[in-house]
Amino acid sequence: MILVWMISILLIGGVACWLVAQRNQLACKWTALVAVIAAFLLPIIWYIQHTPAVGAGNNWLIDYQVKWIPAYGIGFHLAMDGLGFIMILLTSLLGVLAVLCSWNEIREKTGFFFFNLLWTLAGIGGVFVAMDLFLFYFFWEVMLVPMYFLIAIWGDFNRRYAAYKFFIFTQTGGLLMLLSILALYFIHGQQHSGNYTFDYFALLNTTLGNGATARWIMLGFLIAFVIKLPMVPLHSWLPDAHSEAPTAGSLILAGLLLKTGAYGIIRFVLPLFPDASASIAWWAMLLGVVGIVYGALLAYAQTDLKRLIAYTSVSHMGFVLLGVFAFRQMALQGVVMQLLTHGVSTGALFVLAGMLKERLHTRDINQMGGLWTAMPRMGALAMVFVMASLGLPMLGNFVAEFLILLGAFEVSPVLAVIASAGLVLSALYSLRIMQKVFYGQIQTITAPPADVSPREWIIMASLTIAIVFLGLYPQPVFDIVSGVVQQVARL
Amino acid sequence: MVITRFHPVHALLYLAVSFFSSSMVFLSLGAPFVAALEIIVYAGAIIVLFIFVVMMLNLGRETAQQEKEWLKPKVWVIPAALVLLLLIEMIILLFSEDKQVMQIAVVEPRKLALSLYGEYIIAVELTGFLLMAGIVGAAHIGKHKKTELHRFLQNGHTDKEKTTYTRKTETVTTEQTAIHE
Amino acid sequence: MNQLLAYIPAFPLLGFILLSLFGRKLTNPVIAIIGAGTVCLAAITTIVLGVSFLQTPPQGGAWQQLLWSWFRVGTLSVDLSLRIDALTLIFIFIITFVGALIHIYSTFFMRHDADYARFFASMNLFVCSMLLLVMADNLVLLYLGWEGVGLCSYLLIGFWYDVPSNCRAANKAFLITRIGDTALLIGLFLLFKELGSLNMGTILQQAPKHFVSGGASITLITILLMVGGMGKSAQLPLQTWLPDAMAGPSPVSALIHAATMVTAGVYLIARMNGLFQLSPVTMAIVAIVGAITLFVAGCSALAQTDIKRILAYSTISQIGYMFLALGVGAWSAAIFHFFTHAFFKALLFLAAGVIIEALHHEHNIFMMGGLRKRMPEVFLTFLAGAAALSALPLVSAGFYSKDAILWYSWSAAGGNPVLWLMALAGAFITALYSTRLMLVVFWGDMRSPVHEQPDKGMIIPLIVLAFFSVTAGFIEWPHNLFHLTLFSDQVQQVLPQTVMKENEPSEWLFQGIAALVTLSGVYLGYVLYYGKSGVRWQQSPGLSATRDFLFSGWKFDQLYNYVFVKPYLFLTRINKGDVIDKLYNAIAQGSMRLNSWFSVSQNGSLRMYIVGVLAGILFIITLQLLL
Amino acid sequence: MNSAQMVLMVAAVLFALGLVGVLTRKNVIFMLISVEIMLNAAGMAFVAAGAKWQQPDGQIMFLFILAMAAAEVSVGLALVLQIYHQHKTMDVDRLRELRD
Repeated sequence: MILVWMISILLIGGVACWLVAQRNQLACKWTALVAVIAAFLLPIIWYIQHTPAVGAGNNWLIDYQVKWIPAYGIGFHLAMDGLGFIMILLTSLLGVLAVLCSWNEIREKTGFFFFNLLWTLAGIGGVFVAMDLFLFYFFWEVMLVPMYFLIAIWGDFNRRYAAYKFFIFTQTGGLLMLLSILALYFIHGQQHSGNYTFDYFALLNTTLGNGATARWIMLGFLIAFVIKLPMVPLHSWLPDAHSEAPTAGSLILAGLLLKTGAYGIIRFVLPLFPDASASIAWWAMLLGVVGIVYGALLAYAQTDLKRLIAYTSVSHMGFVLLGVFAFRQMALQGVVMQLLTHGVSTGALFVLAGMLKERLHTRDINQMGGLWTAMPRMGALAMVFVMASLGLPMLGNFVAEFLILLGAFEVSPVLAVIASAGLVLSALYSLRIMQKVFYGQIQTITAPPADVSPREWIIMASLTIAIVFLGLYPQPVFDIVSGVVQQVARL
Repeated sequence: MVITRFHPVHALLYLAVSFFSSSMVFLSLGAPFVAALEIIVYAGAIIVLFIFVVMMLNLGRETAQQEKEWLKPKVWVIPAALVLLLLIEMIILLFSEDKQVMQIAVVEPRKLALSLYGEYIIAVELTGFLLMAGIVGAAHIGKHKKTELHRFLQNGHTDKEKTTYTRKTETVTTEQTAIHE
Repeated sequence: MNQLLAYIPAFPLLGFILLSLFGRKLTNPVIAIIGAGTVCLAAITTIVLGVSFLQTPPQGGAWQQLLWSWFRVGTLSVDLSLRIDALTLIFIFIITFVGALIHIYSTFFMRHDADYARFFASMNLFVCSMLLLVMADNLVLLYLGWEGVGLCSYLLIGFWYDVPSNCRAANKAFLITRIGDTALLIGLFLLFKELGSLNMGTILQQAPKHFVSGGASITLITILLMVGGMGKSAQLPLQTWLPDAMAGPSPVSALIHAATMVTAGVYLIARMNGLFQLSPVTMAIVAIVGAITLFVAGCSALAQTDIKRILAYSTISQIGYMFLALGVGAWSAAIFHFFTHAFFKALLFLAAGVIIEALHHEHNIFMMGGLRKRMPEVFLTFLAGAAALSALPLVSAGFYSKDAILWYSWSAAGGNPVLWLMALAGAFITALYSTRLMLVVFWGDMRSPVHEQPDKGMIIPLIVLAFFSVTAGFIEWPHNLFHLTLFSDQVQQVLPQTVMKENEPSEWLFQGIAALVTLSGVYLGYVLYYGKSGVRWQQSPGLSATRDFLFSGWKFDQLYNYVFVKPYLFLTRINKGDVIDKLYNAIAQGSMRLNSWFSVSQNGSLRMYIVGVLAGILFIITLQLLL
Repeated sequence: MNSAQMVLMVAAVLFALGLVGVLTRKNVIFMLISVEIMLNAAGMAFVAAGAKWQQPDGQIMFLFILAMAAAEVSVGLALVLQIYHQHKTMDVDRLRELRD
């Protein structure tokens, strides 16, 4: 029930924001903040109440099911396990931060903005807990459309192009997934004598083997998810969408939307098609490694700060792909960790980029420089996240990447070694951020920009604490997801 | 003859002739009700409607002159050839069918009405809607559009429009009654 | 005693946290107390621990303390747990003790700097990471410290970030060491794959059973670990970052780039001795790398004019000696050289820092001169350091450690006359450039005025370090002179004893030769530089070209620039717009083009439409007729 | 050759003539008139077919076509009026707003 509450709080909150904004802009912001904080507190309170069960890594902590359209076997089935819980937690945390960081940035159509923001969040939350494929697809679309508006309305100069690209890419994937869902639905129905259903747990029993059918259906799911992830030949929507989106949009895109792809692979592709996905595992890992290196190369070349960070996402998500298809417990734990830490660290970098843009009105790193003098606090914060992004131990990303590489190394040493070389490249682009933005002579002619404000402090401090905590004491996360990971790794 | 006239009124007269003759064809096919309707609606209402418009727009001699200029062989040869081709093909198609002798039977208006309000009731109602939409649409289009006008076209307004509007509705209503008889 | 372990890194960490959070609000004295005080506390703790370690050696030769479990996934279990044995103790003693002295020194050295707090925060973080590095009981934690010191090194080299060259140096240092780090990381993966554990104790225990001595996998592992060490310790071919790293403040050079961080590679190899011993090939490579590095870097030091770059190259060269010692299996000699080197090189850097500050940031030694009279304390301490560096017989600490290495490089089981000759040549060069440095800086005419005399607070650490530079060698004497082996007794609890060749030649002979070579180096330097300033280099074109070649560090930078940097930049530049993105854009543009073709037909001409429809009908009917 | 076929042929000819009219004339009114002819032709074809099968459906269809034609003419002529008032021309080629 708590899941329904959480999602509906966000949905209702979104509508409320829109309505309230007609009267009062400030009240609208507060409404949004209250809604996301409520949505954040709900899972935390629930966690405090059920700590032992969660910590033990039990499967399926919450299972909520009502009939929706029984004629077609569609149910309103929400369920949460350790993985889902972690992702929900990340969603709600970043949700709060997204509202906070768009507090001053959005000046027009505030109500509609927060409506879209909250609906996207609700969609993402739904994606992480929907256990009915039809419902999953529904939430998948719910998160896309508002995101499209976020980019297309509040984006930067080139926003139309970016929004179209984002939408076309993800929608293509979504439609392929819909086709696959339907194919699976009919195959399952035929196998089980007319018992047509979209329910995830029922579909798990579908026997597909490793035939051509299974492979095609699997590819339909996989393509949808790797576009979201994104995997390298399909990544090109990401830099545009990220760099054009408003700060909150980038935060959600990097922190959450990309995670839905990885989540989908772990939740659907691997359990539903174990044999078929094992047969393409090597290729997927290869593409992951290509992504790591290619993303890093491109990131180094960029001069647009947000674009640079966007390409680092491509690189980091390559690790996810590598880890998922290694089929090792260690690597999968690393993947979950990577989802969390990448969400936090890259999200933080985007927030920083947003703050810089708010102050300097540019994203071009060649026009920045020497900002440490003016903003030492922001410089220090940036240093933390830049270091996180290049995988410095003590910060969360290291644990994740270490485990992924360690797991992948057992499967394919060559790929793991190339991926490790990506770490050197990651140092290259990460240091470039510091060097170009914060080091050197200060370049602004006008008055130096102001340092971090209290509101920004709250955002950055919570992210910093999160990343340090994940870096030094990641064990709770591993415990929580251990059940899921063991199941998947056993396949 | 209809399509080659330069003067609109001439064309309309020829059109009326054409309608009358097709009405006769209907009669010979055993469809007296339809033949009657043909005369009443087509030759009556629709042509009257055209004539109203022609009169309202004051289309006369200069229009005919204009038409003469427009209707050059090089304009009509290619379409005519194409259409001729189509005609030939249609006729070939017609004659390629089986040639059974047809019984001409008179279909009474009664039978017509029965099936019209029996199995085709929904279609009749839909037609009603269509006519309704036609009326509303014509009324709306014929209205004064001072505010909605495109900014380039605003010069084209004259006082005439008011009158046009009223007459327009009138004509449509007459036509409606004609149909529903 | 176990419980004290965590305090050693915790004190500097506390300092770091306090300074980084509240640093901007605190006044300079408070910052100095926090910054230096925490390290001093750590040093005191270390000494307390050390004394009790010597008095009551723990069971199994090590103390361990488990802080918390870092992560346990599947078969991998990594704990945050600390471990102290004799080897670690030596390292943490140097780190905290020398570190504390350098911190005290820097409270005065940096007093005019606006970013006082940031400096001490970084320094404290460095000390903490370095302590974690040497106290780690598993390789992942070691890697944490390893990267942590890299980060701090980066932060401190780029401390004066408004000068672009400093930032470039910082980036270079981080990147080149990162290459080594990645090799190390891959080595860890391989180790885990083979042994299923990353705990050092387990690894060392199981390695002999699991690996065949000289086998391919162990060789690969050790080579990877060695490359990791080479990156951090600035050995050929990853040495180019260290001279540039001198862009940081002098205390940083003293602490990070002379005494502690750069010897992390030595620590790693010494710590993993069990693995390295299983692979004679790697051992030979380590020795050869060390020998070549010490020679190459020594030659480069000869040609430098920047006082800190001379010291930097000399550091590379001295670490080369340590590698050589490790490679030939003279474990304790390597650690002993690290021990003495930490004192005298820190001393030299600090003294250089004093001189540079006194002369208005003048780095060129040929713009100095005649400082003997103006700064007598600095002169005396520098003399002690330089003597130790050039290993003057009997009176300097450097002699004892370097002599041991020279001796082992011939006579240890892995030794070789060629290695010995290289080392000897290195000793000669070392003596030569030390003399050159002393003579040019302290004798001759005064070319720059002394702008201010150093503080007492800066002189005291110098004196303490000078004292140790002279006396630190006395705890371990060559076997033939005086049997006192306090140092190796302790070290050999952890490290294996050096295996000697049979029928070794007389040690006396080697000591004699070494002493002679050193003295002749000093003499040559005296002849070349006393009373004159090294203008003579420019007179002969051949010599001048050689000098330029050496000055640029054997053109390694240029080489790398052409082989790696330029192609990389080229690659990234041409692909800036992302080829794949172009592909998609091409698809998009293709459909736009198609659209525009079709939209020609969408021209609003009604008749065209009808003709289109007509043509379609005709087409279909014709088709039906024909088929 | 029977009468139904004859009628169908007449219908085809009428249709073709209407089409030629639509294609060749530039004046909107003439085009509308031509459309009427085409509609009439179509209706005639329906009636012929209905007569052939001796069913009333053909005539019913004609009725519907009739109604449709009436609606079309009324709307079409209203549009013609508007166009004439706004553009002062009846030339379809000059009314192209979608041009390129």
